[in-house]
Amino acid sequence: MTAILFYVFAALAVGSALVVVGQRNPIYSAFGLIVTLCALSAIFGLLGSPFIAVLQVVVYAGAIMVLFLFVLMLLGVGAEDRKSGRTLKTVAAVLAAALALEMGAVLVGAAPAPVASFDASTRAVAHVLFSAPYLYVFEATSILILAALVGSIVLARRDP
Amino acid sequence: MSLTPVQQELTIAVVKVVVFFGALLTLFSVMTWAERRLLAFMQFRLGPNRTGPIGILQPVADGIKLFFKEELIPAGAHKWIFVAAPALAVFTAFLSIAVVPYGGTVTLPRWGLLPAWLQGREITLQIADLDVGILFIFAISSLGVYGIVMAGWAANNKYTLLGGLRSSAQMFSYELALGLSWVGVILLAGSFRIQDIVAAQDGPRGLLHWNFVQQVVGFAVYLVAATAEVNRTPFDLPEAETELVAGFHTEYSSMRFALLQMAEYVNMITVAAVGASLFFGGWLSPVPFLPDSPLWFFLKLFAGLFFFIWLRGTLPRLRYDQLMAFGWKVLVPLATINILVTAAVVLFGPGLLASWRRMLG
Amino acid sequence: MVSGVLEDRVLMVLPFMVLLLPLAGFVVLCLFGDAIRRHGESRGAGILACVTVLTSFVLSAWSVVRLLGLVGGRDGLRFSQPYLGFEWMEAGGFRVPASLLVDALSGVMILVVTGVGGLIHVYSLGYMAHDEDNVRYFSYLNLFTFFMLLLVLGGNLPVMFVGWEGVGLCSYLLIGFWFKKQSASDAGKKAFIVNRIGDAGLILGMILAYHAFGSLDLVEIADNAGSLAPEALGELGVVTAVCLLLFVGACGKSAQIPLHVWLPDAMEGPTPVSALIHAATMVTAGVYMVARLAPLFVLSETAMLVVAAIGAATALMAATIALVQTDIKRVLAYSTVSQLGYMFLACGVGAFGVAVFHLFTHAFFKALLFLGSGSVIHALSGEQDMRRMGGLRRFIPWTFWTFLVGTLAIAGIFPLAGFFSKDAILAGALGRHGNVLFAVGLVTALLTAFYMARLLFMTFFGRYWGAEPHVHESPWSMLGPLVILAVGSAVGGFVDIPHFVQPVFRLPEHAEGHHFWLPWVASLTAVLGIAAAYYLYVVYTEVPARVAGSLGGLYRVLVRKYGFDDLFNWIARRGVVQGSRDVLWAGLDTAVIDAAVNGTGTAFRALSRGARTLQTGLVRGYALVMLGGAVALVSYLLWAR
Amino acid sequence: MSPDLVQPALVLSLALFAIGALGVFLRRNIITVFMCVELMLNAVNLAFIAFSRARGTLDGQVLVFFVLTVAAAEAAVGLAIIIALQRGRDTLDVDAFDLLKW
Repeated sequence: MTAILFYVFAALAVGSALVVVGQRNPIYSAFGLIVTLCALSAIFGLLGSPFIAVLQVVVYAGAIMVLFLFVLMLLGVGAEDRKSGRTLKTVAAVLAAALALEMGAVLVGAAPAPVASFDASTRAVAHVLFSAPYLYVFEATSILILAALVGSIVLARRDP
Repeated sequence: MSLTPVQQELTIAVVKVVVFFGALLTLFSVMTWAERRLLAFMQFRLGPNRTGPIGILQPVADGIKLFFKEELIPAGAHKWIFVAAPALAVFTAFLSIAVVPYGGTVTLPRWGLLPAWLQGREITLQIADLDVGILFIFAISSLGVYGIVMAGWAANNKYTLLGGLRSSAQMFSYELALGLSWVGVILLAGSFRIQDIVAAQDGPRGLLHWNFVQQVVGFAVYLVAATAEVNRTPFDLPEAETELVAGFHTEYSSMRFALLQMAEYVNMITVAAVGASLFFGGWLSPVPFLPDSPLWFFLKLFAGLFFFIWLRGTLPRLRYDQLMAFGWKVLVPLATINILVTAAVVLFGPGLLASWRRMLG
Repeated sequence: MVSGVLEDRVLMVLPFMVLLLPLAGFVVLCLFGDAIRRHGESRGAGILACVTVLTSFVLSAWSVVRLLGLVGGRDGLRFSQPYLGFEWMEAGGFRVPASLLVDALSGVMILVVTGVGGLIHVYSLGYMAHDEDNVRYFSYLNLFTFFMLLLVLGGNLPVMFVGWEGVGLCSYLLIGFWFKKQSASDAGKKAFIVNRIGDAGLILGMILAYHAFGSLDLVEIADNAGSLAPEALGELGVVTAVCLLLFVGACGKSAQIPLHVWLPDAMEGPTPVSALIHAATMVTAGVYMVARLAPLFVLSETAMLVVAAIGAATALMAATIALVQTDIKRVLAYSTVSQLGYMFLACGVGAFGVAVFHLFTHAFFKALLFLGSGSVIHALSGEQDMRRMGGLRRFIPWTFWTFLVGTLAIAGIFPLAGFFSKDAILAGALGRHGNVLFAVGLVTALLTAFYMARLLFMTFFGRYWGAEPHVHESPWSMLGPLVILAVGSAVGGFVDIPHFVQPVFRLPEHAEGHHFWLPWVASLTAVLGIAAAYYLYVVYTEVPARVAGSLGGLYRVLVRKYGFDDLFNWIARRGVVQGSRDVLWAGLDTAVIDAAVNGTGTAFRALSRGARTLQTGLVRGYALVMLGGAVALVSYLLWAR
Repeated sequence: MSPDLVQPALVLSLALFAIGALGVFLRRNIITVFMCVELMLNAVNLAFIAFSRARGTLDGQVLVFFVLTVAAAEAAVGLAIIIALQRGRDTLDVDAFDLLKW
């Protein structure tokens, strides 16, 4: 059951990722990406990480992609009118394929045999997140977000 | 008839889904009628009162009418998205209400009519009891904006696009306040599970333990943000008739229009149900001498829905810049301060209380 | 916790109330100051400030009573460590709990701070009544009281340090209270900067102390002090370093050589501020700290000697400068510096209890003298030059009589407070270090009596030289505190402070050598000083000018205050500014650094001319290179595996 | 849930990563390029989650949390920059931005 769901969502993710890359209209790309993200969220859930799964939807699908769509609509972006150069495309495709193969060589078999029991409940994740090494990083992210907030307001202001 | 445990679970789930969504659809259609009637009364009119006794069959008539209307897709529209948008809106709306509990756990009676495996079985009055329930609602409701944005964009029309833009900005902004307003409640309960949150509000003094007492700021923020989140007056700018014709659903007709409407009402029901669970103790009884029961939950739910209708009958619409300023400069800081205070109380409260107790003998 | 802690629930809470009342006052005045002023209720603001501090005094007294009621713990140590319930800082093994420490020493200190502070608040009601900004004034005063209480109540060095910095801040704010006056704001900055130097020492001392003792808790430091490894002691041991660094901090706050220069300038602030901060409380923080860490200081002979020597030198130097000052408040300021030196002298010879005793009595009579001088200044509508006073005895009798009590007290006339504490210090110094310290102390006592009497005679006797026609006695809100302080100055010496605080220092109460002749010699010295002043400033008033003329060189040195200000100015101008310009800028920056930078730049420009062709500006081209790089890197890693 | 999904998840992760990387070169619209970068980030997240599942430790989850945070900040700033670029250049073609300053 879980495996079937996994492959369904994996196919969905890959398909919509191809839509992201293949569509010339950025709005379609954005919708494709949203589907990918939701599918990935489901996969996270299937891999036993409910908290991250929900967070993925909230942050990525719920916030970041809304921002993307908002900007796309605000700027009234249409479809691309020029194609990318053939050489670039070819080289990029070859390199991407090479990278994928190499990563496959690294990753496949790299993962240790999975442990039997796995607890990634919110409480467990929170315990790791709010203790020694990560706590300071967590605090630092608040500064990062503040900086991003201020920065984006300053950058997007009409009168600099 | 013997079923494997998995099949049993599945059967129960299907029955729950069917019953619950049947009830929800009924509630939705009654809501459309109730809203029109109540608004009419507030404005010294009568409202729909011809179809059936006191007009109660009006939703049926509306449904039939919408069903038989022509489905129009504008020539310049992005067809697939235009079609998918209402479905997505309804889908997210239904999905999020699935984790709201409307009662605690009940034990089925040992009636002879029931299959043996059902007798004495404990059933949770909730479709899905998620560990991250409230986060799930948050996640799904944040997806809800896509239905509107897609609808607004796909119609390829200035007014719908503006409606979609407005709603994305509005929902995006108020979602923050909405989520933050929950945090206080979550801190108090120490869990994302809505069952736990409701249970945390139980106590010997009835409604005094409910969160709207301790979390009065959070509740106020929730009330405002939730109203904005479901695009209800006074925050119904995405569909402001005087400015945007009908906003994002200008180009929709027939059943797709009905679906968008349904999404809006179901969202409203969700928000009221979540409010009832988080701030008004869900199915808990307000007074100690009456038993807890799902009836209380529905009573609170109806009160919440009435409140939304009442708001619509009372308040004028906000201006767009006022809306954004209010969301970011009032609600978000207020909710943040609420979190800080709540967290401080949760963290230091017991210690301080203990030391005071110790000091006072 | 330590076994000496005795449970007293009331005592676990009272100190926080003592602390929080003035803070609450500050918060209210700070938040609603504008509103209060708009409604013309500034008098109410002052009364609020007074009430908070006086209530705080009552609670302090209650705390001390509870403290006395504690059944004696280990070694007769009685203390309580109220804990606010959370850690202020925690990093690894380093923890700083938000805790206080109430024992005999801090008990005495909070009584002085809230008692004298309360009186000065009341006095300020009258003194600042006509200032339009007095809400701000009272809010600062309340804030100061809070920080001072935090300083003396802090249960560990960091908490104490918060108070320490806080009082420094308030001192700065209050010296520069009339910030529209250039000299006032300059004086504020000077005080702040000089204090920073001392604070740097204090911080370093704290760090080193943590290194040495593994704790910053005051009680634990005292506990651990006895069990240190022998190599930590000795002339160049870590204890000496800790003590000397901490003493640098004390020097800054308590205006000891060479960091004393800010205190006389601090007289630009309102007179009650001078009385509260720069006479009775804040400047004694250094003495308090040294006394607080007495178990540490006694371990280092060197540090003790330095403390005693600096104290003695400061006492003598400041007293000589006070001889020639003509500004009434500056005389008192130098007198304060001198008396603080006295206290350090007492610390340095191991008589910590006596130092605290002198601190206690000094708080009374110096506050009295400052407030009296404030009353004089008030009477003359702002005149501070003693040469324009004289004969005021007839116009402002209440001020005169209380001032007289204060003068006699500081001069050390029996049975006023100063007699006892000063006598005890001299007794402590006697027989130590070849009696040099004793001699310095005695000479200083003589000079003290002389310049205080000079102040008294120039101000209240003889002919009136001033221009103000309407010399008026101050209102009762000012005279009341004067009278109370006068009573305190008169009888304060009978309180046996040394004995009371002795357990805190963990020293054996060594029997002071009772020299029957010492009180007589001390009294005689005081009388001699007063008599000389009477002779010079009442009987033969033309003599001082002649003396100044004949001792021209010495006189000029004194008037220039031994050139400390000039020295610091010279260091700033010559050392910092000129050195930076001539050596660092012209020599180092331009010739070495700039040259290197420019050379690098030139070299790279030549290089870049070649590399520029790669720079297409097309982002995706760069990304492609990155991707290629990633592929290459992973290939290499795979190959290397 | 099911531990035998770790290996397929890793494969999915690298597939998505490669697709995202490819998209960066195929697409000209700067926002789409940005979205492709987000896709790559998500592929990495998936790898984190898969490894977290495999090793039974939660550090991977926490890292994903941080990636999400950084992505949010990055999106906010990046989109603000894009808006500013659009104002200045009136186009969103990546190749139009080939100067460091104008």
